[in-house]
Amino acid sequence: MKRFIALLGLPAFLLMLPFDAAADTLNQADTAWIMTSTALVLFMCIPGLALFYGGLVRTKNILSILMQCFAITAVVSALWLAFLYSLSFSDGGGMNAWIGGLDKSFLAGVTVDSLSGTIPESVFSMFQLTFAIITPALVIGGFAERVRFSAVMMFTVLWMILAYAPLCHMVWGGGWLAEMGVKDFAGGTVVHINAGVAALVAALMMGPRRGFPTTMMLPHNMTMTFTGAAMLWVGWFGFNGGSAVAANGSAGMAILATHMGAAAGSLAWMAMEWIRHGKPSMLGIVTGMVAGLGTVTPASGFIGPMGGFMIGLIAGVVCYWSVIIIKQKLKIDDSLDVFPVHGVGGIMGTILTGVFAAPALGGLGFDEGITMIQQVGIQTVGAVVTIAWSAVASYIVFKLTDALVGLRVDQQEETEGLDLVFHDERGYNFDSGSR
Amino acid sequence: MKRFIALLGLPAFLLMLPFDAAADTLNQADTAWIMTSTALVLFMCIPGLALFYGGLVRTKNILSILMQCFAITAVVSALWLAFLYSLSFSDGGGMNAWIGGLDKSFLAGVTVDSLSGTIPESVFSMFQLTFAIITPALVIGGFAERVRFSAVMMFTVLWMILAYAPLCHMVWGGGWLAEMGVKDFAGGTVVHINAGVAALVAALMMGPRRGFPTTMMLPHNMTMTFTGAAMLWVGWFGFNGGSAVAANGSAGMAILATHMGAAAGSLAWMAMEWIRHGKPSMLGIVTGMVAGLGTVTPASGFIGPMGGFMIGLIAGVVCYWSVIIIKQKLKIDDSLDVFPVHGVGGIMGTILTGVFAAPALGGLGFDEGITMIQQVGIQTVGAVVTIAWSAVASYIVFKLTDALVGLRVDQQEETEGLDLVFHDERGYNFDSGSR
Amino acid sequence: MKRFIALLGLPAFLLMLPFDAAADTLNQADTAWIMTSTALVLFMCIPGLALFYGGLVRTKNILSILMQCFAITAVVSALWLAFLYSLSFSDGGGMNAWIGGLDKSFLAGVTVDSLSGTIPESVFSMFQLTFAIITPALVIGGFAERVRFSAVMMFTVLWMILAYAPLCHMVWGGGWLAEMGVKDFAGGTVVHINAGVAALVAALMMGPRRGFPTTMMLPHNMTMTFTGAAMLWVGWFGFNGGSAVAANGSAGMAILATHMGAAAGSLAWMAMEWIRHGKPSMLGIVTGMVAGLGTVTPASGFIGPMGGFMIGLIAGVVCYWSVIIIKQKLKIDDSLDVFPVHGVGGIMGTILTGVFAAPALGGLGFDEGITMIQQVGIQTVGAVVTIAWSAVASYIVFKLTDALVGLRVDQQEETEGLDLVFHDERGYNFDSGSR
Amino acid sequence: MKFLIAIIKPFKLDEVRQALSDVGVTGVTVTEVQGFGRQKGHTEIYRGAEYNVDFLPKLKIEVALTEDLLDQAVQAIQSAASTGKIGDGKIFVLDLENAYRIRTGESGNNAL
Amino acid sequence: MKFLIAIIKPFKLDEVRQALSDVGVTGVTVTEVQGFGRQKGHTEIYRGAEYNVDFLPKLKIEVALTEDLLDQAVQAIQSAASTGKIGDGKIFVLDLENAYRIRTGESGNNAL
Amino acid sequence: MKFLIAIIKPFKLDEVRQALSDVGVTGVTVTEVQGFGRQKGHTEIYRGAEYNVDFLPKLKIEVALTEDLLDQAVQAIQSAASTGKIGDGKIFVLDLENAYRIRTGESGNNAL
Ligand SMILES: Nc1ncnc2c1ncn2[C@@H]1O[C@H](COP(=O)(O)OP(=O)(O)O)[C@@H](O)[C@H]1O
Ligand SMILES: Nc1ncnc2c1ncn2[C@@H]1O[C@H](COP(=O)(O)OP(=O)(O)O)[C@@H](O)[C@H]1O
Ligand SMILES: Nc1ncnc2c1ncn2[C@@H]1O[C@H](COP(=O)(O)OP(=O)(O)O)[C@@H](O)[C@H]1O
Repeated sequence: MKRFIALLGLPAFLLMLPFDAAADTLNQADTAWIMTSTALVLFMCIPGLALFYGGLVRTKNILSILMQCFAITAVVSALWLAFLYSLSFSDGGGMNAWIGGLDKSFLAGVTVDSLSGTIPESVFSMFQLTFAIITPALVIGGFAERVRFSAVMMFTVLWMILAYAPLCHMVWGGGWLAEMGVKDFAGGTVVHINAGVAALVAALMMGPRRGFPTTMMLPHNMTMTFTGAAMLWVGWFGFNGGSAVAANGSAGMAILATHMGAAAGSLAWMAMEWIRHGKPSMLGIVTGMVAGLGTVTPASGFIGPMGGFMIGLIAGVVCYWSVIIIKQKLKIDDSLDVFPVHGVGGIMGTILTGVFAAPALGGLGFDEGITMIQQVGIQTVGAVVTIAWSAVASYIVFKLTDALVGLRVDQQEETEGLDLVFHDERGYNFDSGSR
Repeated sequence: MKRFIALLGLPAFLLMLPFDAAADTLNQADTAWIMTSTALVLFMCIPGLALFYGGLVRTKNILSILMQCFAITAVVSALWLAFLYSLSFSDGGGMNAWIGGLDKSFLAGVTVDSLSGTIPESVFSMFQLTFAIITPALVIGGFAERVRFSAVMMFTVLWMILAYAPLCHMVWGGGWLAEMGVKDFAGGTVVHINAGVAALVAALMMGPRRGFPTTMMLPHNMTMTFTGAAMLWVGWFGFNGGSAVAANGSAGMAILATHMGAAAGSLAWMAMEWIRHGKPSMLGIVTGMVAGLGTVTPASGFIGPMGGFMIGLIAGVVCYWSVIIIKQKLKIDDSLDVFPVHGVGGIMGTILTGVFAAPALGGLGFDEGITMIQQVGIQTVGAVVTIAWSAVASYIVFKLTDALVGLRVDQQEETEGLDLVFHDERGYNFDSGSR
Repeated sequence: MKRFIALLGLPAFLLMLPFDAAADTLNQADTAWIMTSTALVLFMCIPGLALFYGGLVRTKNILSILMQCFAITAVVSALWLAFLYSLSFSDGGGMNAWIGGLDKSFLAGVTVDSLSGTIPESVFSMFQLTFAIITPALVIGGFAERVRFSAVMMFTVLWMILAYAPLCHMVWGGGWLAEMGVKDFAGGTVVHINAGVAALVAALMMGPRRGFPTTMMLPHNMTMTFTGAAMLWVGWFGFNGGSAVAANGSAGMAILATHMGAAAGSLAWMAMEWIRHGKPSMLGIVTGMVAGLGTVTPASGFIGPMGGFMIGLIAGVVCYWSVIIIKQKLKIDDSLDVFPVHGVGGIMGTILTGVFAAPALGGLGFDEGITMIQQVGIQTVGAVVTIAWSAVASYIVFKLTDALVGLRVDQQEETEGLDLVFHDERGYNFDSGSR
Repeated sequence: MKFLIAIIKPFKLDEVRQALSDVGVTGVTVTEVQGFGRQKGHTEIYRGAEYNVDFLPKLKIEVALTEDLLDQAVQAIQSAASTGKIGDGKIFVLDLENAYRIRTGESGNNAL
Repeated sequence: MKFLIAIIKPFKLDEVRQALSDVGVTGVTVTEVQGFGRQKGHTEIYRGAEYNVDFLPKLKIEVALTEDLLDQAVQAIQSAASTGKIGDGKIFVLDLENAYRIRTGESGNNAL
Repeated sequence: MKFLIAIIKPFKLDEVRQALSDVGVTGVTVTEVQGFGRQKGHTEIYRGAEYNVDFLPKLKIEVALTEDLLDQAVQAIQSAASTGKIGDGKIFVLDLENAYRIRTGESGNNAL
């Protein structure tokens, strides 16, 4: 949920529509906080996620990751300006249950004075854009080290239209999932399940990296991954805290619950490794953190700090096993484990939102007349619909992309590395100093 | 323009003077946002710009770049405290058209209660300081890999007095360019043209690096450059958004337009490389982003998102060609391309501000009674004056510096690298782990 | 001092207690700023401090530093949730002079509506948590490159209970030091002296690294240290500026004074090296910055910008000599110089707060009826008590830890490096790209 | 005894090591090197300029072995490292006068 | 003249250099290498998976010296580099036909 | 055939490669090494302490060539790498018994 619902006691989906903002007045403090949150969420993607992912690939592919994150940022911004914001957040007329309209194409009507709730619509649109940026960027982890650069560009355009915009509208833009009462505070469905499923579909369609699973493909720079991970943790305060779209107790509590989810996810994964391998690893603890954060995201505005902590613990344990099952058991080469971490985390989090929102568990409660069981049911529908929609849309997108520009590099290109093949550059020239 | 002009309907330059603040009352939301923006702009310089530049030099000179950015931060802060804030923003009496006075030396009168507009003067002064810091730091790209460290220190002191303070006062401190109606929201003239021209003057006076242009001088660490670039993008939200000096629709729109400028600059440069070289590079896309950002800066508070996007596209294409002309054609070794990116971008942006401010192009309009043609004329005067002033001031500063401490290293020092020669340190000791 | 005292004219310690918040109303701007500050302070620890410290160790131990900082973040968060917040900030009943109670265990009563002063208690608690996180993380510099990972975990739990919570309560939670009038705006005692002394105790108890002082142990990555240092500078705006717990002139002035302290510390250390070694180093200037920041911290909310600058100058010179005395003269292997920088800086800063708060020196003045001499006396008591408490508590903690899990690695493990020994990982696999 | 220096394509390391171990060679030492030869390098883009980078990352494998293993070892490297494309590398054979195992002080064939 | 190639454990470098200089060797050249041999490597964890990394960081020391120094030099390395544990490394001795000092053009023993 | 090992100052690489190619040598292999010799290293500052770092970054160039090219090649390296300052480096000449081209299996002079 992107707007603070307690304010007027109206159903959440009504409050989410920017065009209902006529009666609102500007709240400068909310504005200041959402501008800050916008910076934090952009920071999560570039450099945050880019570094987190980048450190995990081999040296020869490092720039491909950074470049893809950066180019996605630029391309999604252009699409947002052109029609994506409109498709996501404007009134879709007869199609409104599924998708918005084109009235706000080229951000028509987004003026210096127009408001969305208590904040300028420019700020609302910009804040939402940062979510639209990071979602396809999450997906690239699924096909890392073997994808063609032009395929990533093509995928981004098609997928934002077919997968992101509809789901975003359904959940946050006043579509049917919102009407049905699905609670997704900051992106369990739209962002995490959506990205996780797309990555899994891509991994299955493209096949494993050459040498997988026998060849070791160790992270080339764990310090880079650490840096990105830490940026993700901090930036997530804007991701979840900003999703209150206000600077108030709701935002504050979302940050606190989010933080506890991250801490608990880290500790749970660390414990799993300590028990099973005898040693905890750096990659393990940061992966647990991401699992905790992804999982707590849909719930973050509806729960208390203990709820956040419990969700984080569950996330750390379940995502740990999910990685092992997907990669070691099923031998699916979702290169950077996007599905087991974000997909599984998003699914769990969306459903657990229905549990930990219960006042008995420190949560903020359910809508009038809804029981925990009912809410869990609604949440499950939300998760299942998102999985199905994302799977189908992603399949279509990758098929189209493969037909149009080709998805995967050939063997020799894969051996040489994507940096030289697609960008004529290498990440590091440390020895250049001697020349 | 550093203060929000629509508020009282007064000419911008009046509102920019901190001493007119008598009647204002504290706005805490504005204060929160400008403190945040201050952090973001400092973050742009250290570590942002330092990493962006640092990744581009050879290993043996990496610390020289980081050290120069850091030392500039410290030195400019001390100067600001001593007299630079006063020269830039206090009343210059008879000289007020050109330069401020010394009344506010040692930040006299900047107390816990004094206001500048709606924010504490401490916050205003600190925010402005971050702009004063990043400007000379931009210049060092022009003479990278061959300058003496003491020369950088000397240059910083002299140049801040002769180039930065007067231009800042003329444009933002109530000087004659402000009175004439030059619109520079966040630093097209004071920061970007000023820095770009100084870098060009330095490059011409010091001559090319040894081996230029035949020897390859590849960036030693593109991941560092990426990280810095991403920090610049995010930090620029504070640079331009903070220049509204308020948390409101003006700030929000500035951020949105800025973001679109960055995205468009990235895409334009990427397209140029894809067409001309067959492949887009990481360095290309981030350079396009910086070009877009530098160019949109003066306009950012006067335009809409489409205006920002158009400016970014123009910036990406023109700066791409500018780099090629300056470096490959004219063989001027402006090491990190400061002039073709920031100088050319700043000039274009300052002039295009007069164009895209037009309501017909989604802009916020001109002052009462001013036409687009007139505004373009005024803007051109602003750009030309800045170029001329900066060129002359920089020439004097570098001549003086050369005479006093020597600008350039000798051949053997250049071969050995500035890190060992001036700092007795090396950037990396990866193998030290084995010992 | 963590809450803005001028507001009601009440003694500071009363205002610091969250349970006195009944009459307060929510200030959204303050809330926005403290949420921002919270992000900034967490950012100081991960990635900031982790990178700053990490760059200074040898390659084989880099992950141990990053991992320790990260795990400390998670563990302290869990403790905070469980009882540490309560021990630090709730009413301790009969023990209230020394320690808080357990009423707020599991953040009981921290609801979406509960306030602490003008901000949600969730935000207050979260902001304070970031201070609790960074303090033990500072300590690890004292025993870097030779400590067992399980010992760090054990130390964190015990030390937070025995050292951090009591001191935090005494100074900020309404304990006797607060009542006595000790002024510590943002952590000279609780954070810096406390961490510095603990590091010294650890270094003495564990003995030097193998090869110290004859073997060179050069920083493996100065660019990482630079990046962390710059993040610390920027993040400190949240550390000190946030400690006003308001978005107002007090916060603004704290930031300005803090910034000047950092600049002056940098310049002072640079000058010392330039004079004594003939060259200034990168490591030197950033160390001076940290010294300046640590020292100005307790004073930052009570002084003016000139006061900040003077404190920074003193810090740069004194900490420079402290490092030499501790490490070269006394041959104590406080690996990353935590005591001479943070400990000595914290002691100086705590005492100098009593000096530079004087209106004659640009400060904000003393409490009614207190002279400078008296305040210096009170401050000295505060510093001495903190040193003593921390030394005793740390000694007990390390003795216990040694008995329970062992503090130090054996010779062969030290040679191999902590990354492989405790985490089965290496920081860099640059050559993995070729495979 | 012989001292064998092979320059190979980096991604062939595992196969070469396996092949050597199959013929009875237990120890090898590997170094990252840059090769210049017939195989041409690549182009790098730098802000509108194009540079030719003509070194290529290769691995150098050094093996000390007894004379009787020489032919099989050469053969093993040859077939494991070959892709049939230019730049596959070289094998150089030098004479080795003596060898010592540091741990034990053994010398000659026993030290290998 | 002889050309001596020693593979040692990295942390022994300073001791070996000292020992060599004590017997009169003034110049050495050192390279970071990866060693495969009897000494086993280590395990690395990667998200629930465990990998065996079987190369070990070693240093290669190359020394050109006159024949009369050979035995002492071998002896010096031997004792300075030894820890008695597996993986201490090897010393290989090759014949060196000639040597030149680039700066002066001197050749033979004078060039060392 | 001969196997030539040259230690040079890193910034001389391009000149040396050019000179070798001028005399007909087409392939070389280059390694980054650390040299210890007469040339002294540098000082590093670390928080008030000064350390002497006595290794220097050098490049090692390895060339396999036919006997008839030996003198010219030595000559070429000598003059291209020389600055006349201490630390210019060395050239070592070893005998090369055989060489193989991996791609084709050719051996002897044809393999170079
Ligand atoms: N004469 C030589 N001396 C030393 N190394 C050589 C020589 N010739 C080739 N090499 C090494 O072998 C590698 C492969 O040689 P190249 O000529 O590219 O292909 P090929 O081995 O297929 O003929 C080179 O990159 C270089 O490292
Ligand atoms: N036959 C060989 N040829 C080249 N290098 C070798 C050979 N055998 C061992 N080495 C090198 O020596 C190192 C130590 O050898 P290893 O078998 O582990 O222990 P030890 O020397 O104690 O027998 C290896 O890591 C490898 O670098
Ligand atoms: N005896 C030797 N064996 C192996 N390498 C040597 C030897 N002597 C010198 N070197 C290498 O040659 C480099 C230059 O030698 P140095 O004594 O500094 O100067 P010069 O070659 O001018 O006498 C050294 O850094 C080292 O790498």
